[in-house]
Amino acid sequence: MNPDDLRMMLLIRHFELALLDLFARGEVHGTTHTCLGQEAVPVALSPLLDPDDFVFSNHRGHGHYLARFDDPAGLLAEILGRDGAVSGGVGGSQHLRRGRHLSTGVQGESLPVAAGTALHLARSEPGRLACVYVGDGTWGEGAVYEALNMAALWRLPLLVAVEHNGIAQSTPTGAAMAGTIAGRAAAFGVEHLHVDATGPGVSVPRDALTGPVERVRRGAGPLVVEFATRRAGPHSKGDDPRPADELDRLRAEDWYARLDGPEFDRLDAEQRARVAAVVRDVTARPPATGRAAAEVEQWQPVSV
Amino acid sequence: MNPDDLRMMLLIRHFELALLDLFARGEVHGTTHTCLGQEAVPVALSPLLDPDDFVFSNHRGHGHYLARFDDPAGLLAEILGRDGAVSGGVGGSQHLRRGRHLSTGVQGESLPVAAGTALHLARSEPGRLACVYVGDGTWGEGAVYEALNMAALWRLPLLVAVEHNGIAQSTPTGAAMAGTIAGRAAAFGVEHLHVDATGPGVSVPRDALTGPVERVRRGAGPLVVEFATRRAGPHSKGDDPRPADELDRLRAEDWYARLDGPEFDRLDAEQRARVAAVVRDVTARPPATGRAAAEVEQWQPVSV
Amino acid sequence: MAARQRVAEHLNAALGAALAADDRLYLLGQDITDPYGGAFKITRGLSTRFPRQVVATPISEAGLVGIANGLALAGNRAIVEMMFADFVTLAFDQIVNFAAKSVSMYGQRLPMPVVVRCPTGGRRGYGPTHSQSLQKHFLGVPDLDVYEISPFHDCADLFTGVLGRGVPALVFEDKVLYTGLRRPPGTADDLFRYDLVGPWPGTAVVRIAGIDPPDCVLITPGGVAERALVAMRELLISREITCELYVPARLDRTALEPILPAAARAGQVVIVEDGTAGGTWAADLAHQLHTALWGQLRGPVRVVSAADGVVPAAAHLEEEVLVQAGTISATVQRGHR
Amino acid sequence: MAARQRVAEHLNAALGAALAADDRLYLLGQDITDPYGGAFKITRGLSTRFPRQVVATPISEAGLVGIANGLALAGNRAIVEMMFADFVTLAFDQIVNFAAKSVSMYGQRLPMPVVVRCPTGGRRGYGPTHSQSLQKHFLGVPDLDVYEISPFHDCADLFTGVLGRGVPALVFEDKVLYTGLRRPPGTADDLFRYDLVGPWPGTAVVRIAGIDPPDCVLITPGGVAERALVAMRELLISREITCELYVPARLDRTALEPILPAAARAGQVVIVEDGTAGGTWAADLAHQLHTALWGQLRGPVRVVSAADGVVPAAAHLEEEVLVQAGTISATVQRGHR
Ligand SMILES: Cc1ncc(C[n+]2csc(CCOP(=O)(O)OP(=O)(O)O)c2C)c(N)n1
Ligand SMILES: Cc1ncc(C[n+]2csc(CCOP(=O)(O)OP(=O)(O)O)c2C)c(N)n1
Ligand SMILES: [Mg+2]
Ligand SMILES: [Mg+2]
Repeated sequence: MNPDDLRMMLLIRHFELALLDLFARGEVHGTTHTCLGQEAVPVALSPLLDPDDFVFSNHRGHGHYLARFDDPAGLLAEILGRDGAVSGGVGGSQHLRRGRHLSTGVQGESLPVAAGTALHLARSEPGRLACVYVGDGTWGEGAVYEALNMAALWRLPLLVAVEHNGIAQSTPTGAAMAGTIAGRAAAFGVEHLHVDATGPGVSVPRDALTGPVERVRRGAGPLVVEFATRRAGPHSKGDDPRPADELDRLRAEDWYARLDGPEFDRLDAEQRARVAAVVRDVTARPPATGRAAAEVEQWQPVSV
Repeated sequence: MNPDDLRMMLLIRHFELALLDLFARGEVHGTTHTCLGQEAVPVALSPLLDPDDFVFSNHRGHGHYLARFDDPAGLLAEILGRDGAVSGGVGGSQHLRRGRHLSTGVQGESLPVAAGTALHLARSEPGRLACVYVGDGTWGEGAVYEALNMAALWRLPLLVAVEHNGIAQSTPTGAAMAGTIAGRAAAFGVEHLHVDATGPGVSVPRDALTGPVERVRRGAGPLVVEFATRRAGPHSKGDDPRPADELDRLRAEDWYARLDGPEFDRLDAEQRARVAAVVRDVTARPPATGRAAAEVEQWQPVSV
Repeated sequence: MAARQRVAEHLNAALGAALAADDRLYLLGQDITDPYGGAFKITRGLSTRFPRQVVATPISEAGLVGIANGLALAGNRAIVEMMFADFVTLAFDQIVNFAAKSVSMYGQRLPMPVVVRCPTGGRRGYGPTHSQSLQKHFLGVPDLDVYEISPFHDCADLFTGVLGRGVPALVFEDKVLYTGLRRPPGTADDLFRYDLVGPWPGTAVVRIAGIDPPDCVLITPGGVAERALVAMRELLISREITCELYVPARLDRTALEPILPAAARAGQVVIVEDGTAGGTWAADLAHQLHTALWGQLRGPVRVVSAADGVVPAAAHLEEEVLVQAGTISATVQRGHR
Repeated sequence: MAARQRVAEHLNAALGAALAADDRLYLLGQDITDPYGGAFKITRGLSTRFPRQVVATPISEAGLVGIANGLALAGNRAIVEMMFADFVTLAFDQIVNFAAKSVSMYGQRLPMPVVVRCPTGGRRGYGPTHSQSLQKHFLGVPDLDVYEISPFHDCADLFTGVLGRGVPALVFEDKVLYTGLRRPPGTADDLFRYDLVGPWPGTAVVRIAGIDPPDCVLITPGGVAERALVAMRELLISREITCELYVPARLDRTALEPILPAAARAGQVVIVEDGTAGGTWAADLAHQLHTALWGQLRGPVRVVSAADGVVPAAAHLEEEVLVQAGTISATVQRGHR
C-alpha cells in the first residue's frame, strides 16, 4: 500500500481506538460511532474528491472527515467539547461541518440535500460533484428514493457512497432490506458499481472508482457505489449483539490484523503516537467555546 | 363485454360526467377528481377482491368505490354533502370509508398503512389481501418505497394497483419518474405485472390478474400490477393543460368512443338514466348529518 | 401595483420580482411550471420568464425541501411551494431537523435562505386532509421563522426580507385570500383605514381614525383578517362597539410592542386564529399579553380557535367547525359591558 | 412492583404486561428485538417472550407508523418505538394526517389505538438532532393525545388507558428518566410525598403534608419533575420557600381542576418545560390559568423554557441551554416577596 494511504488508514484506526478508550475511561459525554473496519472506504475515495466537492457524511463519519482533512485534533476536540473543535462543540460527533463537508445524525435526510447541492453544481460549477455517504440500513428511509429519483431525472452529479457493512445498529441487512442496492439503483436508471473495500489495500478500489467518478463529473448522471465493508467494532460505544464467533471472524478478517512487516510496524507506531499526542493535546485544552475553530470558519470555496 | 362489466363501466362514466356537469353548474362545493378513461381498472380488478380484503383508494377513487359497492347515491351524497353520504359529508370526494375500503387524499400515505393491514391479514386472516391503488406520479413519495421494502421483507399479501395514466396533475410521467415501475418493483424483489387497461374490454386484464392475485393470497408476497390506462378528463374540476391534439387523441382512443351497437346503446341509456335518477334523488336530499350512512356504519367483516 | 389586485396576482408579481432580482433564487414545487402554473396559479408565467430558476419537481415533499436545503447550502436561495399546507407534514424533518438546525449547529452562523410557502386553511371544501391550519406546529423552533400573508402586507417586501434574513421560514397563505383583493396602502375598506407599524415585516393596525381607545383590541393573522373586518363593521354599525385590529405578518416571535399600548387602553383583547386550540400562536400570545399587561386588562385575553375536530368537506359542516365573522363578533360582544 | 425499580425496567414491565394481556397488541420499532432490546433497552426480553407480537422494522419511521396504523385499522393495537423523539418528525404525516384524521373523518368513530413512544430531551450529550423536546409540535390535533411519563405515574396503567381510548397518542419519555428510579407510591423522596389526583391518567401532586397554602405552585411534565424536586428541596431548606409540584401525565388538554385550588391559594404559579419557548404546552397552560384564575393570582404565571437555541453536544454548552434545577429555583425566588 502507498505509505500515505496506509498512514491515513492507521490514523483513522488509532483515532477510533483512542476514542473507545476515552469512552471506557468515562471521558466522553454523549455518544459516538466509530468506523473501525471501514477505514478503506474514505481513504480510497477521498483523493478522488475535489476540495470544492460537497461531501455529506453521516453518524459514522470520523473516517470521512479525517481522510479529507487530516485533522484529528479538530475532530477530537469536537467530540470531547474542547477548544478548537470543528463545530465549536455544538454539533458533536455526528454534526461536523467544514466548508462543503457536512454530517448530520438523521438517517437519509442528507440525500435530498446532497441532490440539491448537486443541482447547484451541475448548473453553476460543472465538473464538481456531491458525494453522500450512506449505510446499508439507511436504505429503509424514503428520502433516499425521493433523492435518487430527482438526481436521475435531472442527471445530477451525485455520488452515493454506500458503506455496506452488512448491519445497521443490531439489524443484519437481510432483515431490513428486500432486494439489493444494485436493484435499487437500477430502479431509477442509476449506474451502480460494486467495490470490494474489505481488503487492506485501497488502490484497487480507488482505481475502480476513478473512471466512473470522472463520468459523474462530466454529466453522466448519478452513480451509486456500493462498498463492501465490515464493521469491526460496536455500533456506538459498546453495543454489539453479534455472536462471539461472528465477532471473532470479523476481527480475523479485519485489514489491520492482516498487515504486518517492518514498514507497517513503523507507520503503525507513528500514527499511534500521533493520535496519543493529539489526545494529550486536546484533553488538556479548555472547554469548547461554541464557535467553530478559526480555520474551519474561514473556509471559502476555491472558486464559485 | 360481459353486460355486468359494461354496466359498471358505464355507471362510473356517467357518474363522473354528471359530476363535472354539477360542477359546471356550481352545485359542488370543494373539489373532486374524476376517473374518466380509467374505468376499466377497478372494473377489471374488483371482482377478484374478497369483501373482507382491504382496499386503499386515493384522490381519484370514485371508480374504485363504485366498482366495489355499486353505490352511486352514497358517493354522490358524500360529494354533495347530502343525507346518506358514505362518510357523512365529513370526508368528501377524497375521504371515503366503507368497512375495509378507505381512501385518503395525501399521496403515498396509504401504502405503509396498506402494508400494515396486510401484516394483519397474513397473520390472522390468511387468504385475504390488501389492495392499494396508486397513480404513477405518487411514486415520487418515499413512503411508497418504505412500504414496498417491508411488504417484500415480510412477504405480505399486498397488491399494489398502479394506475399509470402517464400524467400526474399536469406533469407527464417522464418528467417525474426516472426508470420504470417495473424496475422499482424489481428493486425490492417484488413481482411486477403489466396489464393493458386502455381497451374497452375488462376480461383480458382480469384474466391476466387472476392467477397472480391468487398467488398473493397464497403467500407469494407482494405484487405490483401496472395498469396502462388513460386519463381522459381533467385532473380535477377543469384543469388540463395538455395540448389540444393530445386531448383529441385521448378522446378518440377512449373506450367509450370505441364502443357502439344496440346492446351498448341500451346499457348506456340505462346507466345514464340511472345516474340521472341518482342525481335527482340526492340533490333533493337534506344536508348530510356528519354521520356515515347507516348501511356503511353497520359494516362488519364477514369473519375475523 | 395594480389598483385592484387580487392577492394571487400580488403573490405572483412578488415572486416574479424576487426571481428577477436574484438569479441565484430558485422556485421549486409540484406542477408550478407553465402552462399549469401551480394548483392555485400563483406561479403562472414564472417558468416562462425564468426557465432556469423555476423547477417543477416530482411529488416528493421531503425531497423537494431537501433540494431547496442543498441549493441554500451551496449559496443559493430557494422558495418552495407546497401544493397544500397539509403536505408540509411530510417535510417536517427537512425543515426542523435540517434547515433550522444547520443555521447554528455547526458552531457558525450558516445562512439557510429557504422559504416554504404553504397554502393554508379551509373554507374551500377540500376536506380534512387539505384544509388544515398547521402554523402552530412550526412555532418556537430556533432559527425557523413563521409568517402569514395578509391583505395588508406587501409580499414582495416579505419575501425579500425573509430571504435576506438567511433563516429558513414558512410562509402561510390563506387559500381564500388568493381570490380576494389586496387592500391598497392605507385603506382597508370604505370604513377602516390601516397602517403598518412596528418592526419588519410590520403589524397592520386597522381602525377608524379618531376613535381612541377602542372598546376592544382584536389580533389575528392574515387569513382571519377579512372575517375580523366583517365582524368589526357589524359590531360598529349594529352595536356601536369599536375595535382596533392588529394583523402581524410574523407569527413566531410576534412583536408585542405595537399591540401593547392600545391593548392597555382598551383593556379588552380578543385573539382569533384558524386551526384548533392547543399549543397555538394565539394562546402563546395571550400568555405574553397577560404578562406584559398585568393589572391593566379588564378581563382575561380571550382566544377564538376552530372547534376541536377535523375540517369537514361539506360546506354546512365545515362552517360549524371554522371560525366565522359571527364567532368573532359574538366573542367581542360577550366581553363588552 | 419491585421496591427500587428503574424507570427503564418499569417501562419494560409495563410493555410486557400489555403484550401479555392482549395478543392483538403489536410492538414495532428499530432494533427492538433481542438480544439488542432497543437503543435504550426498554424492550429487552420482550421479543423472546412475545415473538409474534414484537416486530423489528427497517429504518423507516414514516413506514413503521404506517404499519401500526394499518394494524390498528384491522382491529389490532400497536405501540411504536421511535429510537429518538427527534425522528418522529419523519412520521408527522402518518400521525397527524392519517392516524388522527381517521378517527373521525369518515363520519364514524374509528378506533385507532396506536401509541408512539418517543425518548425525548437532552442531558445525554447526543447533540442537536438527538436531544429535542418536540412535545409541543403535536399539541392541539383533534383525536391525537400527548402524554409524558413521570417517576410518579404507573406506565402499565398509562399504556392500558391510552390503548383503551382508541385515540392515537404520543408518549414522551425523558431519556434521563430511564436510568432514574421510579418513586414508590406516595413517596417522592425523604422530604416530599405525592398523590395522584384528578381524572385519568392523573396529576401527581408532590408536597410536604400540612403546609398549605404553599408559596408557589410548580407545574412540570414528567421529564422536568426531578429537577423541580431538587429545586423545591433547595428552596425549602435554604430559603424557607414552600412549593407544591403538579405533574400531569397528559400534556394535551391537561386537566386544570386538580391544579386550580392550590394555584389560587398560593397566588403564584411557575410552569417549567423542556424545549424552547413558542407555541408550547406551558404557554398554553399559562393562558388557561390566567383565564381560570382571573383576579386570584398575585402576579402573572411564569413560564420557564429552554434557551432559544439548539441543544449543543458538549456538556458545558448543553447545560447553558437547558433548564436546570437552579433555573427553577431562581425563578421561584424572583416571584417571592
Ligand atoms: C432517521 C433515523 N432513524 C434512526 C436513527 C438511529 N440510527 C443511527 S445509526 C443507525 C443504523 C444505521 O445503519 P446503516 O445505515 O447501515 O449505517 P451503519 O451504522 O451500519 O454505518 C440507526 C438506526 C437515526 N440516526 N436516524
Ligand atoms: C402528498 C401529496 N402531495 C401532493 C398532492 C396533490 N396531488 C393530488 S393528485 C396529484 C397527482 C397525482 O398523480 P398520480 O399519482 O399520477 O395520480 P393521478 O392523478 O394521475 O390518478 C397531486 C400532486 C397530494 N394530494 N398529496
Ligand atoms: Mg450498515
Ligand atoms: Mg397519473
